[in-house]
Amino acid sequence: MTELQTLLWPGADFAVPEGPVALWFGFTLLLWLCAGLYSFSTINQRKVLYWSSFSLAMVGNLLLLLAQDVLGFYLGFALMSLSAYGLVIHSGKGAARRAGRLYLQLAIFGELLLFAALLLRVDAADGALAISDLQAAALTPLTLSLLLLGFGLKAGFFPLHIWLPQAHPAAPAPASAVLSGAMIKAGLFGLWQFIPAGDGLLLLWLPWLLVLCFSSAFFGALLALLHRKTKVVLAYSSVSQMGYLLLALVLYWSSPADYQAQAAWLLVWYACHHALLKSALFLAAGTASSYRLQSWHWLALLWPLVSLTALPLSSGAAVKYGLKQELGQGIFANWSLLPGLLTIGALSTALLAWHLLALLREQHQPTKPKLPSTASFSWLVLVLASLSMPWWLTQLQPLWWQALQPAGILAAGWPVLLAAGLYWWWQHGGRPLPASWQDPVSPALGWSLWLKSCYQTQSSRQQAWPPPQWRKQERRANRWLTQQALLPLASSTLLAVILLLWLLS
Amino acid sequence: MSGDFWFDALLGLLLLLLALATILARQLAAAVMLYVVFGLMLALAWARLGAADLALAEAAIGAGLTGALLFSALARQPKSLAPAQGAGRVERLPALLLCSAISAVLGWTLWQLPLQPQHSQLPAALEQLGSSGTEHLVTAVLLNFRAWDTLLELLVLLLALLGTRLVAAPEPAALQHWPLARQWSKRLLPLLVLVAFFVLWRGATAPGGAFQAGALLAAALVVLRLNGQLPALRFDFWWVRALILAGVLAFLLAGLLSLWLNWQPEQAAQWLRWPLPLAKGLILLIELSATLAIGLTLTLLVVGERKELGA
Amino acid sequence: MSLVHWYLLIAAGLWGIGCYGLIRGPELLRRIIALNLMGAAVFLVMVTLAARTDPADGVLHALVLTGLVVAVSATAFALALVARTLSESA
Amino acid sequence: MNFALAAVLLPLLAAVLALCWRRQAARLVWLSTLFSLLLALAALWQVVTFGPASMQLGGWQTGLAIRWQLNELSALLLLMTALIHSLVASYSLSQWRDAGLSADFWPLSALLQSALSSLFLSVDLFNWYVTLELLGLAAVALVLLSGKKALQAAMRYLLLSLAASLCYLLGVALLYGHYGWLDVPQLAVAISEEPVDHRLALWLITAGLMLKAALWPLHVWLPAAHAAAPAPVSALLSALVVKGPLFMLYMIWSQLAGPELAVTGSWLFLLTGSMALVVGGWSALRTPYAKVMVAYSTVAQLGYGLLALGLMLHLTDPAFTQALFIFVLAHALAKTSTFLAVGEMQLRLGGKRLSTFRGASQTMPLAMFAVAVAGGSLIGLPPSGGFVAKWQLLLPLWQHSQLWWLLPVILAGTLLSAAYIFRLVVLAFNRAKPVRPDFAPALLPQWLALLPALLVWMLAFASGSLLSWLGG
Repeated sequence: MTELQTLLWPGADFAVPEGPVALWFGFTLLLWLCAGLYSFSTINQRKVLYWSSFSLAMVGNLLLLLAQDVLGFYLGFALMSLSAYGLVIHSGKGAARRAGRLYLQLAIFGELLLFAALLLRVDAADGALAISDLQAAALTPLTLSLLLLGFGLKAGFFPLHIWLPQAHPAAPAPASAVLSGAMIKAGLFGLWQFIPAGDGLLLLWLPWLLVLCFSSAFFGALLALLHRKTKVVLAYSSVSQMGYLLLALVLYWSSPADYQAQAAWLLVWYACHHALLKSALFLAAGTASSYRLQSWHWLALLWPLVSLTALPLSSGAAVKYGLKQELGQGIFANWSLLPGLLTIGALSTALLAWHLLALLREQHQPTKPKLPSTASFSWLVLVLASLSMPWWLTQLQPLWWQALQPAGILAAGWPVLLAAGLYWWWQHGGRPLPASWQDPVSPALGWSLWLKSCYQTQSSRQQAWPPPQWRKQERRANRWLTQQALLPLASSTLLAVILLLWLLS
Repeated sequence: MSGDFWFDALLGLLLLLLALATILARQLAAAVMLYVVFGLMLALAWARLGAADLALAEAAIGAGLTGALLFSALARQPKSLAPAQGAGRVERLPALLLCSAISAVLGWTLWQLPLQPQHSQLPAALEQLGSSGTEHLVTAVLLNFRAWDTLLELLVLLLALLGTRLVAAPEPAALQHWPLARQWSKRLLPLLVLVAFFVLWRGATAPGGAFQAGALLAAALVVLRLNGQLPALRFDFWWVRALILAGVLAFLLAGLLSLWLNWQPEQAAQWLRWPLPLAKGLILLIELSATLAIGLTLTLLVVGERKELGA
Repeated sequence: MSLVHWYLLIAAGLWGIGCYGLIRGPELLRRIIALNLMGAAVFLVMVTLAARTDPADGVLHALVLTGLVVAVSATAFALALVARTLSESA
Repeated sequence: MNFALAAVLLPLLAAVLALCWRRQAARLVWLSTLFSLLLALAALWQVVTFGPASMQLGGWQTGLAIRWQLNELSALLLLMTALIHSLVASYSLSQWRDAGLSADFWPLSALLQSALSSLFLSVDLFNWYVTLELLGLAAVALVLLSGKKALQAAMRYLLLSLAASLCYLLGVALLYGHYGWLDVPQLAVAISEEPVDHRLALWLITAGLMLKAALWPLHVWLPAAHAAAPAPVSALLSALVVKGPLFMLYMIWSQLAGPELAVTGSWLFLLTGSMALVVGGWSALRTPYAKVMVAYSTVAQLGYGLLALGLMLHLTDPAFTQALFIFVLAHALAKTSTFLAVGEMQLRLGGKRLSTFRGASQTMPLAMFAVAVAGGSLIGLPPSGGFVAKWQLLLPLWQHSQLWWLLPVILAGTLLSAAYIFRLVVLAFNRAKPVRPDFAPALLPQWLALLPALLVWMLAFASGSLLSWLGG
């Protein structure tokens, strides 16, 4: 690819992806296309803003997946992050602007951290710019934490998720679909590509990351139960699922060398599975809030939920099974607590799914307009892709088949049934939650406002500096310099410069 | 000590003295007058240094035209001006020290210059003079060897006119038309125009050329206009514009013509390369149009009508 | 001391005087005259340098001629500008 | 070379025609800028494919004739000139009636383009003097287009620029007196063969050019002149006119200075560049007027050019040449965008103070976006053109490490530029009491103002080609 380097920036290199990355690229592209199709008939206002942001973000997202060098990756990542701002604020309402502000603040902050991290990585690799060359360089604590923070702010796992439950509900449904399906995955992709597996420092940090995975998984699911807006619930579900994805990544990092390829595949399968079902769910939620749900829509809505709860026959069952299997083989094999935690996680996910279903039923109004057929079509494509995942991904079939054994059915089935019972009891039998617990306001909005007040002062602080009498002198000096003494001063400076230089040289 | 030596010594000292007096004179009018005298003396010095062309040009352009411009600016100055005109007072002593230091450094550096130049473009220019289309070296340099400079210089002149029009300076105070002056200008002017074209024609072989001729022509036109013997000249008249642009246009057309004549498909084009048989004609054409353009432009610069512009 | 050296020194003196006029002013018109004096000094240097050979260097003479026209154009522009500035401030 | 020649002559012809045929002046000049953009592109293509070329005007031998050199650098600068001119011409055409721009703008700007293109091609000391004068007079006349309020600024600009030209001419006369050459490469050969004391000549030329390029401490005329001019003119002045003398400084110092003088020169450029960064940035931060702020930002940004020039002389590393000219390109594009957008906003919002821009993100989002995007390049945010230039400056500096004190200076300059850009952006995002536009903002001029800002961010994508062209 030497021509690219001379034509574009130094080190520029793009390649058609292969192996797991190709699948990643494939589902990302599918997501963007379906979201585009859905927006085509449903976005009616501020089209220029929407489509310019949409296409730029899409280009950025695809670019970062194709890039083989650091700069190309960073360009794509920055383009995607910053243009997504336009998607978040698209509606122009107060909530959207607040969410957009928070998103932009964190995105820029994340970009800065990421840029610093990438510079450090390139420096550690002696100036090599290809991503593959960075794998050999050892990590330092600073680089690792910068990478985790920079990419984590995009990936949105706990506790870096704070923008996510704000931005997703604010954006239009197809935009939320790509935000949750494709863009937050890009953060994970970055972590995967830029943190070399088997690094000594990383292995030391892995247990802590494991804690992060599970806290994210539980935190997301539990917080979701407190909210009553479907898109917020879905956003928290993404936080929770990002915990599992991070777990898959941690397992990839910790897996022995001969098992690494399989672990990488599992990570991508999980990402693909979640991307498809989550975007389908976001389209469903968006449809439910502004259109009439027809009867087949309910079927199309149910399948992603089934997949989310990892019931047998779904891709979710296969990847969850793979995760469990892998957990039993890596360095965490003798951590006896982990399978139990996974089961509790499944229970909480099932609770979330029931909660979501109840909310959707509650919100459904048969009087709204009919969904345009192109939008229905794109939604259907996503659902079908999710449904048929085990069929077109032949490598996934063994796992899928193992999950379909009686033991698997039992293991996957009882949390869902128990969750149904628990949810019914919580809603109808038990005591309702105190009102102050419902729909809690995120403290992040307050922090964002505070940050804004730091750089956008309207108070007396700005006027009080510099002190008034100093200001007067400054003005007098300016006036003297620019009005009266300019010509003599400038011409004598001209001569003085010549003279001085002659004397000094 | 020969007479020549004393003459040069005195002339040099006079130049310095006149310059100093120009700067220090209390009255601006005196300063302008002194500057005109300085210009004439400078022309004399240049004639002493073997630059007859330049002496002519300096007398016509440097002293004559600049003087006319300065006087007309003086006439336009409002009377009710505070002496300092809002300009900042400068500490005299540091400025004096700075300038004398600069002068000394410059003098010292000039003193170091070799009396026999290491290298000069003169031999090359003399060698090529035969194929330049003119016999006079200065004209050859101006209109052939470095014709691009001259074209750009005509553009500078044009720009000065455009800028002056934009400024819309106030009218000079109304002038009295003396009957005597009118008679004199009537008698003298045909002669002046004749001299101008003679200078132009002579430029092909001896000192003289478009700029000197243009300046003389401008002098004639200015005098006529000031005596009210010429109708107002306005940039808005199409023929005035055409004449002013004539120099540049003739240059460009000659250039394009020679581009076309010299065109060879596989070679890079040659800009401003006059084909040898046409060189003399082209140079004369350019000189003639340039003379008219320069004459008219300079006239407009001194006595151009400014009413049309508004503030 | 030769003719060339003498006139070169005169030119150096003229340059200094012109610079002083430019700095001191105080009137704008005088600053323009001072600029012209500086120009005269430069041209004098060039003419004197041209006189070092026999015959005099015609190339330099042509350059001076170009310079003269440029100088007079700029002076005309500056004078118009100054006249307008003064009439505005008066 | 043919394309380059046509790119110089076309605007010249357009200027003359526009003066004759004044009713069609705008369209004529606009078309000529578009065509000259194509011609400049073709010239660049020619250089990249067939290698550099040179032309003796009139076909005379070197020394007697004026020489034009077309290499990657001059072709790029030619392209930059044509590009900025076509952008500004399109902008002026699109809002000509509203802005009340005089018809005199068109021939003047065409002359400016022709003079600048000729300057970038030429390597002749005296021809440079004439083009410099042409440039200066055209610039002053263009400033005067805004009428009365520009008089003082234009007058000071003219007088100082004349003084600078005379310094330059005296330097050239001295050099000719020493060596008898006006052709720069030949003069370089002569100097290297027989070095004599040509310090004063070089300093005279340098000081004159520094004043013309508004490099600290000779920048004092710039803020008033650039702020007083109409917006399209300010864009041309800040983006292009100051770059001409900068290019000459580069040519003269890289070729004519001996090794010892180069070290002294490098110290001059390093010190003045540092001061320009800090002082210019500070003044930009303190001024209450929007256009003055942008003008001071030019003073500050030129500091980077000086630093690159100084480092190139000090460390003789070709990376700094690349940095210098990528900076020149990036600054030209970013400043065009800033001035056009700020001018457009001033026109519609009706005020020249910064406080006029309160809430502009609501009332004129496109123009404000242009300012912010171009500001990003001025700050040097990745992946803009400004970033590439700064990166190219910092990377070798980091490796050489003996001039470590420049790092905090550059950091301070970056922080200051971030501060003044954010000062404007923050005001624009203040939606509490937005200033309402006096009349409905037109979209086309705002898009045209945004275009160069987007281009400067594209520059990073083409940095590979730029580096290879400028490195050769």
